Amino acid sequence: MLSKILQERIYSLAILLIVVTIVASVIFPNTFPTFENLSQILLNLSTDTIVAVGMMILLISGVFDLSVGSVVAFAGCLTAYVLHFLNLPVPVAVTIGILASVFIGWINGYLIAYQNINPMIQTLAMLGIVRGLALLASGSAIQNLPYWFNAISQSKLLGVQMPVWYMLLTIILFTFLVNKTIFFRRYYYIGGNEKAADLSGIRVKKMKVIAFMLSAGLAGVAGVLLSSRLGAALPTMGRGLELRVITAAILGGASLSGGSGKIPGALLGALFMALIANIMVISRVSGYWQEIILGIILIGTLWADKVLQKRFSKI
Amino acid sequence: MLSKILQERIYSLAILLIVVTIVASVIFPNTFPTFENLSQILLNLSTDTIVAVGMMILLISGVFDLSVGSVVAFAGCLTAYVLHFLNLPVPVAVTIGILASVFIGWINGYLIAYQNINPMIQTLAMLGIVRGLALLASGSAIQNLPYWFNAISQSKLLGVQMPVWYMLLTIILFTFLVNKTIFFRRYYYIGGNEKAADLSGIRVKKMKVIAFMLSAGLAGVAGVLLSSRLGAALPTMGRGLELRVITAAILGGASLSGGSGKIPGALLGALFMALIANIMVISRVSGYWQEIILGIILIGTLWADKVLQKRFSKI
Amino acid sequence: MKHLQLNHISKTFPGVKALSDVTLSIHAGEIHALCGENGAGKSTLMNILAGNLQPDEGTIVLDQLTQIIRSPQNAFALGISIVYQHLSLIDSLNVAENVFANDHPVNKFGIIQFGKLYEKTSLLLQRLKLDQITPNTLVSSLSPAQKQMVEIAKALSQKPAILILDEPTASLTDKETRTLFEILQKLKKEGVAIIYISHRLDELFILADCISILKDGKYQGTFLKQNLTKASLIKLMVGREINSLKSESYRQIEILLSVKNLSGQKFHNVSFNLHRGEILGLSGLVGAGRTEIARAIFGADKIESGDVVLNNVVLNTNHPFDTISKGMAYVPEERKSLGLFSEMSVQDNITVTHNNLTSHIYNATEAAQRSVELKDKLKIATTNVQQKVVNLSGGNQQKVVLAKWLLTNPEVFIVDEPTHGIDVGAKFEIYELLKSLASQGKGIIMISSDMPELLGLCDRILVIKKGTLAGELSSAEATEEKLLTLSTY
Amino acid sequence: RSSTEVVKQSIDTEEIKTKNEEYVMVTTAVTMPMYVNHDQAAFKKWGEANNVKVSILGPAEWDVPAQINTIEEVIGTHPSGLLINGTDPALAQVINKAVAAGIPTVVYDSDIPNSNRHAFIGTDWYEIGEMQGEEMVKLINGKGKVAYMGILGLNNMEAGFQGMLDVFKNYPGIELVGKYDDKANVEEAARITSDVLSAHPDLAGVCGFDSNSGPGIALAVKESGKAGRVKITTVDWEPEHLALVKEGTIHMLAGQKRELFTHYGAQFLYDMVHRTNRLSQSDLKAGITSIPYIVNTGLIKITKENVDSFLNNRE
Ligand SMILES: Nc1ncnc2c1ncn2[C@@H]1O[C@H](COP(=O)(O)OP(=O)(O)OP(=O)(O)O)[C@@H](O)[C@H]1O
Ligand SMILES: Nc1ncnc2c1ncn2[C@@H]1O[C@H](COP(=O)(O)OP(=O)(O)OP(=O)(O)O)[C@@H](O)[C@H]1O
Ligand SMILES: [Mg+2]
Ligand SMILES: [Mg+2]
Repeated sequence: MLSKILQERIYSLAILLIVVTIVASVIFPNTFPTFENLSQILLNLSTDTIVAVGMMILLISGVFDLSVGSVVAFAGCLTAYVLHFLNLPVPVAVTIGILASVFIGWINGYLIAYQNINPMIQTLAMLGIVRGLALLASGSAIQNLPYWFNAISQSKLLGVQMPVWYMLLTIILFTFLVNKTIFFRRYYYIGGNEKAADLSGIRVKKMKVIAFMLSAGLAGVAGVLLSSRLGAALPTMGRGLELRVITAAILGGASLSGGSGKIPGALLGALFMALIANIMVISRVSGYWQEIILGIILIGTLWADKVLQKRFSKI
Repeated sequence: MLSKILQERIYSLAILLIVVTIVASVIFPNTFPTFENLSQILLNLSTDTIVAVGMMILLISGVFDLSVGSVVAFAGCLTAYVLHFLNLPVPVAVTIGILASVFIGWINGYLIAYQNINPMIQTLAMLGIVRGLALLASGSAIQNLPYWFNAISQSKLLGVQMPVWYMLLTIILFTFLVNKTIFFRRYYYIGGNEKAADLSGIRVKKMKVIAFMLSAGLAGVAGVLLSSRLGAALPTMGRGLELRVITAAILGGASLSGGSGKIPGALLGALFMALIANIMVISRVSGYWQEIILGIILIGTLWADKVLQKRFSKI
Repeated sequence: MKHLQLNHISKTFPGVKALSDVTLSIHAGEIHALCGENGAGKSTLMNILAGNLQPDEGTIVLDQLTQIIRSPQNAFALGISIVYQHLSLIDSLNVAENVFANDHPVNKFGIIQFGKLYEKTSLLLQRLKLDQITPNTLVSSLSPAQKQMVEIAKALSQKPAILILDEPTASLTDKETRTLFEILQKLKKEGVAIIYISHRLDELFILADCISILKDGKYQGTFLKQNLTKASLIKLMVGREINSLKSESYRQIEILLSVKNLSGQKFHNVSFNLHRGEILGLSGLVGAGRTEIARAIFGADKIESGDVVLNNVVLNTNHPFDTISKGMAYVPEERKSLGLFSEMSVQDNITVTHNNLTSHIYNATEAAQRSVELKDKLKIATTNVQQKVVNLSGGNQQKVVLAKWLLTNPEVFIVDEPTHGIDVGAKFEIYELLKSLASQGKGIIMISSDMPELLGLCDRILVIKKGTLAGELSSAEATEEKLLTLSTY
Repeated sequence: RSSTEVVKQSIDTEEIKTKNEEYVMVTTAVTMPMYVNHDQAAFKKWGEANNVKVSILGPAEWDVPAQINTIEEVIGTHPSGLLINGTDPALAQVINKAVAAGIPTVVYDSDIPNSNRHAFIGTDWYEIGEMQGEEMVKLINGKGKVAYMGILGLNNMEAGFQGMLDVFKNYPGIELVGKYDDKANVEEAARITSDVLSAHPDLAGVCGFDSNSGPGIALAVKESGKAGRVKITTVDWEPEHLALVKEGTIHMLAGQKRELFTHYGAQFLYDMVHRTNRLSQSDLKAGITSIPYIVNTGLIKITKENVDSFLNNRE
């Protein structure tokens, strides 16, 4: 039983998160377990998590995308540009922003799957290109965006800001899709053994392209939400997000070699890092030490995970 | 014949480099092909290349290390710290700096190979930790270092600054080792098929740890050289270097899945990117187009490479 | 070495007791055959000898000295070398570097002497009569049979005192098999102890001095070849008689599939018809291009010219998906790299194609049901269908690959070396399976290098030579000799 | 190198210069919106006004060694004048190299005192810190919890921190709750701020030191519903900053007159090249420069009172 739980990263991680939360609540009873703090934590990780879902699907099928951080900025800036300079209605602008992101995903996917260009270089190069485009679109920041656009992220439901709900929606939706639909389950086969998947009648290349489009699309959504939340579109948004997100996904059970990972893992991984950061601030760890301690905790966690697995698989 | 050349990345890349050089020399006759400019290009890529050699060996054996950029900063800052605050003699300080880096490599290697912790997260976490240590060691920057320390990189030989020579030395040395000694050949087996390598009696784990120590050590050397060249140790040195270096290595023929790559490829890959950058400086491509153009060129190159391979493999 | 003694070896894996209290003794200069059903524990026992696995109980005694073999390095040091059932070659390197993995010839400075390396390798290759490959050919460009031979060369390069071969002939054709046997006989005379695992029982009676039998991880005894008949051996292995193939034909007049002037990378203008209920054999030497023809028909490789006509409609396919949905199935030769999702469960492996074709929503309970049914139908030996496929024995893995095609209920089965590494029992089960499929009016194209099975099973046999159709023989006229002549001269 | 050589070289370079005259600006983080909209915009404008060629070069990320590499490569192309962003003291050597090559060299923004630059025009980051400190003291009338953030490890920013801390020294009522690294990233700044807010519900003020700090801090404070109550001072006056001052979330901006840096910086170079004001019959022989040695442009203090005039100026 216990060994089963430890085998599944999302369960072991979930347990760990519960433990951390309880401990933190005991030590910092009147700062940590407050509604404001917890809802704010969720709000702050909503962007990362939405992107992480797309990344998780890519990782399941054995690839990854380094350009998502730039796409976040690009989508936000392009949408803002369309709103501000072309005065198109909000829905249109948002659609344009997201479609443009999907298109970027298509380019990555096509060149990687059909022209088999190395994914690492392809998406790294795209990172630079798209960041540049974001800059060209926005010049500096684009300000005073229409009320209805800002409303997307700034309005609240049950006292919690919308991005949190969008995030949860994304998680639930894709958890369902990946567990229950044949279409998405194919990604496990592709990640498991590409050639075998092909010989079993799975159109591997097409599926990969779709995965890239999907993950870029989600990055686009995240970008729109973020700039709506900021009430401005900054070309500097989403810097270094790609590595944060990949880390979250891997923490959540994915692996660069593909075939493994579950959607909720994306949320749990991001949540874990956010909690640690939050607790460090609450316990007054100074800036210099934060990275060091976060790093040590990350490694320590994975290490403990392995050790426990060994221990209990014996039983 | 031609198809053979195109199969081997280092040859096709070498040819490409020659073409680029010729073209650039024709377009910018009195700025590009000058001795200063060319030696300057080499000097500027010396740091990356030395690190790239270590990364190449890691990639050959199927792993990679994201913490090298931070190690560069760390080694520089620690050495400077030892020189400046403990006033130890230069050789001692340099040794300390490099040994410390090797130790970091050992930690990475040990946890990845023996505790099989995910290399991505392990080295990413280490990136944060080591960057933090560099900050602690140096504050903002350590200035006016002893003359003999600066001499390491600032002195010249045949009118060319030392780091270029160290770089060439590294390349030649490791090209020889990797081609001619069983010890380093093993990394091709490990990267090609880890299980099979193990069955063939290769101590895979031990070899991996050594690879990580080696690459961290080279990053340490690069850090010392860089801070000696700057005459100062900055905690911000080597930011984003890891991705640049991995890109260079992959351009040079390595692949994330391991088993392929040749040492000279590290130099050629770095040289290619340096040439593009230099030409953009000379032709005064304004700053915010650089990334876009570099990205497009990178993708274009790899794509052309694939197309040509297909074309000629048919003949 | 004179004498190797295994005492009371036991090994348990999560869920299975692979070996229980196995005692075995092997002498220098003898060829000691080891046989047993799939999953009997043969490979496990050999992996213990080779230092890849540690026994839970029991000791290994070499010349009166108890040895603990912790790692492959230990094994080499003791003069034990092994040809693994699953290839242990590195595709990205050339033949020479694979053969002398980790013990390249070096000078006194530890510098590799590539000259020597290539000499030594080409000598070995000559010994194995592998004239068509050179020391610097990339392993990735070899056919499975050639890979197997290189694997053997690798083991020989160790100059072993104890040589273990785990189903070496599974992917070999007669030509190489003969060469191998000659070499083994020579080694035997030189006093090497040879442990030989195979599911091809005829071989054992040609080659072995004595035969030991494992059943469900238990030692069944060692017998001199003379004291055994094939029947009695099978009875010891399987625990029941196996009635030989009843070879009635289900061939109908109606043509199911016809291949017209098909040309591709490695084959040119191949034409033939496949009738309903027919089992059509493809024979030929290694590298003849049979697999390529199969892949092309199945839509996995590009067709340069020619047509594939199924039920009188021309298929224009650019992906297996099309052929599968039109009712074709392909069991690839290279089980591990092309057929299986090793890290996934038996259930996921069996249901992959089915899911891909049918509904859009995944129904876990149905998938479980279906896979359990097939597990029982094909007698796949595994604790449960959630077990990872890697943990299954070679034979059972092959059954999993077959099972996944039974779900899509195809009309044309293309099976490439379907009985590689499969025990007699299972082999006959698979023959039965193919027969019953034929009786249901399905068409079957069977690529095999095991001539007896071709002769026993097929209604017609096509011989492929250097990518062209060299001849056709009806089951009546076909004999091993005729097949060989057609495929060589 | 003896001074006479310097003279000869610079004199014969002069002929070329007035022929194809070009002024090159080299910064780091060339794509940072603040740089683009102030420094670079003014520099371009100046170029058009005097119809001389101006070029803007430098790495896209904050990467001092890369800026140095660029300068080195530019020196090889002998521009008429060099305008260098004084990002770090480590620039000293390359600046000296430029000067030795006879290229008029002006440093802007932060001074590089230990170099032979011909002139410096900019501000003292220490003063920026002081200004923020004093304003914050006023805003929270000398007591309460204060947090501050920026990019740790950057020379000018550390100077800024120091300036602020030295002010706070005299106010025992002020409690510093932490120094944080927002990595020039809005999301990061927001995350840190909201964590700090939950840790210290009674937080009085936050000081931000890079251009992404402001928007991030403001976002978190707004989302926690404490806008206006938690006092915010920060640097830069991008549109988003101004908007936030206007709405009363940010209370003071310590702005620099960046347009002046590059406008006058370029003008100095121009005057040097054209010897507009000769003080001797060869200023170089005399070893003097005919331009101001140090110019401090002073700071601008933007609060709710005067923000409109800046806003309108932009729109
Ligand atoms: N790593 C493993 N984990 C779990 N079970 C295993 C593992 N390796 C083997 N087994 C099980 O141990 C039993 C013996 O396997 P083994 O490979 O030795 O059989 P075998 O005699 O070689 O069969 P075959 O003739 O098909 O190769 C099988 O039931 C197999 O499922
Ligand atoms: N495109 C491909 N992808 C993967 N494997 C391939 C591909 N093409 C051929 N192969 C493999 O390469 C091997 C070489 O095929 P070969 O030309 O020897 O045909 P063959 O006559 O089937 O040889 P054999 O007698 O070994 O079956 C085949 O076993 C096949 O599995
Ligand atoms: Mg076996
Ligand atoms: Mg074949």
